[in-house]
Amino acid sequence: MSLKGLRSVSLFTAAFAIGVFCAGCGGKHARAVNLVGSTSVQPFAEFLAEEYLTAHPTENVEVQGGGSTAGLQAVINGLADIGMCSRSLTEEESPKFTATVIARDGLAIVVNQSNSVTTLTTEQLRGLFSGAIRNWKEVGGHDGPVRPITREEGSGTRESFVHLVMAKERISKSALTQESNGAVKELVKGDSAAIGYMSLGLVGKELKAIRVDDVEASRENVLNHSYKLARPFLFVAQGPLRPDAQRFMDFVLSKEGQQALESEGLVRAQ
Amino acid sequence: MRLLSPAQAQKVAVATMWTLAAITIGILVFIIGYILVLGLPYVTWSFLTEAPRQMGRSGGILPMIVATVAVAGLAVLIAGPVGVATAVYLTEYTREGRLTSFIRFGADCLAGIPSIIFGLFGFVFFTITLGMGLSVISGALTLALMVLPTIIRTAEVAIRAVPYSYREVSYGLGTTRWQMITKVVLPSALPGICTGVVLSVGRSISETAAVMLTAGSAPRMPESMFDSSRTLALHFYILSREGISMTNAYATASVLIISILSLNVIAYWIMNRFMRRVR
Amino acid sequence: MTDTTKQPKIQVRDVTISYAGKAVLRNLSLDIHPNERLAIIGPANSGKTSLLRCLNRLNDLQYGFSVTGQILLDGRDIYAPNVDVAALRRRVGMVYAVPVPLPWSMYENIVFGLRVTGIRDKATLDERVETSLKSAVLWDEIKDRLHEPAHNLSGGQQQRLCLARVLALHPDVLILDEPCSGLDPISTGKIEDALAELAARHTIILVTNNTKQASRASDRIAFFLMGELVETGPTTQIFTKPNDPRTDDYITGRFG
Amino acid sequence: MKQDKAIAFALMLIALSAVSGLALITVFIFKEGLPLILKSGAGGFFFSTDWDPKAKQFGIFSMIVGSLVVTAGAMIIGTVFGLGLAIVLTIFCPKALAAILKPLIELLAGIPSVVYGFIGVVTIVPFIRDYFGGPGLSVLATSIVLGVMVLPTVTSISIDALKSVPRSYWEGSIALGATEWQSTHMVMLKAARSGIVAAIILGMGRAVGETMAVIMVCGNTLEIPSTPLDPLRTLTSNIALEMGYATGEHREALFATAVTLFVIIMILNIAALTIARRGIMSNNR
Repeated sequence: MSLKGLRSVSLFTAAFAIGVFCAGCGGKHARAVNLVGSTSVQPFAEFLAEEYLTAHPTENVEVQGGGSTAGLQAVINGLADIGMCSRSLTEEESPKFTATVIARDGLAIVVNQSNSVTTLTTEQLRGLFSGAIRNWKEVGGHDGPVRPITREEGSGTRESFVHLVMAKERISKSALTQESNGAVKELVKGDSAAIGYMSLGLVGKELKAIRVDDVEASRENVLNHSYKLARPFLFVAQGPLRPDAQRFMDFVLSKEGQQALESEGLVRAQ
Repeated sequence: MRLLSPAQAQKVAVATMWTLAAITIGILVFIIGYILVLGLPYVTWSFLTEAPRQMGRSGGILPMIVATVAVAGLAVLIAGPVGVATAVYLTEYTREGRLTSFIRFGADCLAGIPSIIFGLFGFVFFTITLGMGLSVISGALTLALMVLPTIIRTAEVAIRAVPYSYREVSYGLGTTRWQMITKVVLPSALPGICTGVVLSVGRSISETAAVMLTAGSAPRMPESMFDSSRTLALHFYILSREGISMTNAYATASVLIISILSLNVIAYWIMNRFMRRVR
Repeated sequence: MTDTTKQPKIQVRDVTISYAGKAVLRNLSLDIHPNERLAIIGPANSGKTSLLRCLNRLNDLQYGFSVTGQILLDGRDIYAPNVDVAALRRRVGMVYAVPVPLPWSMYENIVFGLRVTGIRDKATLDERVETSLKSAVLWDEIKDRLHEPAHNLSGGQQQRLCLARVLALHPDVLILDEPCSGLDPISTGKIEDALAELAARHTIILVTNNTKQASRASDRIAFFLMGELVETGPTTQIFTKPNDPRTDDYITGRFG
Repeated sequence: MKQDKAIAFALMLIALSAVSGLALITVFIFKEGLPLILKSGAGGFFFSTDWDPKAKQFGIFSMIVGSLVVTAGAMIIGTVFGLGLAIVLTIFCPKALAAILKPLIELLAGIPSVVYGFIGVVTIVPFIRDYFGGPGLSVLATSIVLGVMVLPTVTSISIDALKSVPRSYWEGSIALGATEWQSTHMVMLKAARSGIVAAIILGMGRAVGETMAVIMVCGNTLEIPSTPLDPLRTLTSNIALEMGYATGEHREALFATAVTLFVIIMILNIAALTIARRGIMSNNR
């Protein structure tokens, strides 16, 4: 008579097993156009996707972070249709992918509003971030310690900065490491000793962008290539895109898409 | 050696203890007040029922609410039956021995493991090895494992609180052990079990590190268990850290805090009723 | 016993009961006849309750319990491996020293055992509730509030509810473990009245510390002392001229 | 009977899921992390302060030190306040007030760690930067945030320990003419000692393992902090900070960091369980 009880136990066990099994094999269902990669590109891609989906409600686009390198990896593994990359591809990488520049982003060097320094050379920047220059006095500022703020290892912004500024030098071990543009901004805003780097579009009025090698960090100067600290934002794929992914890509490169990106502070691809 | 007389020491000590307690309560009130004062004015109906726009700078948090409910709900739905079954086994089917202490040891250790390790495990096991991807189900299974010890512990306490005489009576009336458990013991222990479940929901909702690595962060409405999603806690983290919108960050945190507050109140209320009934 | 018409309801043969290797009842043999009211008396720790809890195998739950010898119910060994213990417990209904109503309504308490056996029909359940409550002399007191929590009843009423709960299952044998130990004289009287009526249909085994109750509510008495059966005999004989002086000492209150 | 055995067996299998979960976690974390530890060797991994994934240098010594330092700081704060609160709630405070305060403390445990971290960033960090100097993100800030976070753990387990002391101890001590405070620290705290130690160790486990709050307030530098105002990086923040991007050996190194964390946690867990068990035994005696 406890057969009923037994049945409910076995039913439960079976249901659980089936659940786990389904969960195991359910990974590959018909899915959206998948973008994976740089957290710097991510917000812009999300914004583009949003614009795109409002205009084309039947389409489906999904954006994930993970970092530039992870994005490339995801493309290789077929987990992503498009990889988002916030740096130039390395010599090793570039033959494997087809990369499309969707926009360019200036890398602004930011300090606290109260900091009197207005211009720095690339060498001075390198010194400030490597720990060779420890006092603002040495670069014409106030007498006080320098606190460089960097991004986390693997971030596209960091990799671009290292590539464009640091050459072979290492970023100082005592540099504060923050995991987002917003966090860097918050720190520099409150700390007169701080120096950091971030996307030009995100600087805002609360921080001071430094002139680098006597060129102002502005959108025009990025567009005309006179401001050297700039990086491409890439959409990366392998082989031909799926039709729906291609449609999204076309939108991004269209006038509408480019204007949307400019409204968010980026510099158009051409 | 004696600076103060015992009576003076008593006064000083009591005053110190009360100060410490007051500061602690002050911190709690400050944290909750801070978030609610800055966030609550922005929690509007449309904020709760709209999708975010411009990465969350405007719009609402509906997809995050759905994702949070889905991940936390599914986690408890999985951990609940497993946890209760474990508690039933420990209390009704075995005598204290090597096996029970082994199982308890496992649960206690599991309870102490930090969420980041659960996250890493969920990431390699559910997301990659089992191929579930960054998804609601990966997140839910990871959280299920995380809250399992809480459910086992509370269910065990609740089941043990059911008087032994109930079991004798049930046996005396000709029930099998299983009938006795399902018809007498579990119904009587239900409020206690519910308390554990409610607290586990609260813990799942506030978890960030483990969810970030397993459920992903796509700020979209999850349409199936295999979609990536962004929970409220993670949304708050991203909004505030990326400096996208502080008002929306505070509003999101307010929603989180209020949910957790209500869950705690519910758990406390159920527990009180339970205690009164069991006496 | 060769005479099948007069086969005892329960035969206890050379039974020794021990907990954790310590014997609490030794080499007991005792026959219990159909429809008789047997009272088991004796001081504390004499093994009365242990025997009772063997009769419906409730002792199985006890860690370290063991029993040797045989207990036959209608000629069948209740400890045989293929015995359905749950069915046995329905046939041998037990009432405990402390009334334990389950935390439900009075009605639910009574139909619980029936529901478990798969009886769902409302009319049948209602009918069983009524007859069993009547047998337990409780029907008139609670018939209008059957769906109130059983905990609302007084102690005496709770105990009769527990009796009714057992009766609803139509047991052959009723075993009662000091059912009136916590009750006032009026409630006790009501339970004794109920038992007198029930003897027509059931075999009743009553463990009691109260010799007066034993004299009122039994046909035959078994006197246990320190894990041994001292003697059995018809109630009147035990109370007037017991064979063993120890029985006499106990009944007249010289010890225990 | 046969069905009962089948149910018992099924339940046993389910009951083993917690243990299997633990085993699975152990296996996967070690499988991913151990190879790199073996390759780098103890000297190159545990005792090197050189963490530079690009250059394939994976030394986590500064993070081990960082984790231990902030845990110690957190425990000082968490123990002082948590124990104080536990004493107030069990001994000095009227029952009605305790009935309100205890759930409030439990609420403190329910607040998401990201909220703690955030509040730390917007209040404690600027305060330290403005009044004590340094970047604000520091050992001190992290210890304070973690201290508040472990407080509910320390409090509620200490309350249980204090409550399990037989009432007669307290009454006996008062009857001998001791003041309430003397009875508290000479009798109650001594009798509840092992439970309180277990509470502190479990609190340590939480502090060592906390991630999201720490990542926001610790500064994540790669140097060993030399003053309380210096920033630092913990084992957990190292994992969470870089996991999103890591591939290959870098990822293995992060898992190896997790292995280190896991071992520390397990040692703390087992210590707490053993001490708590011993405490229960001595109280029962």
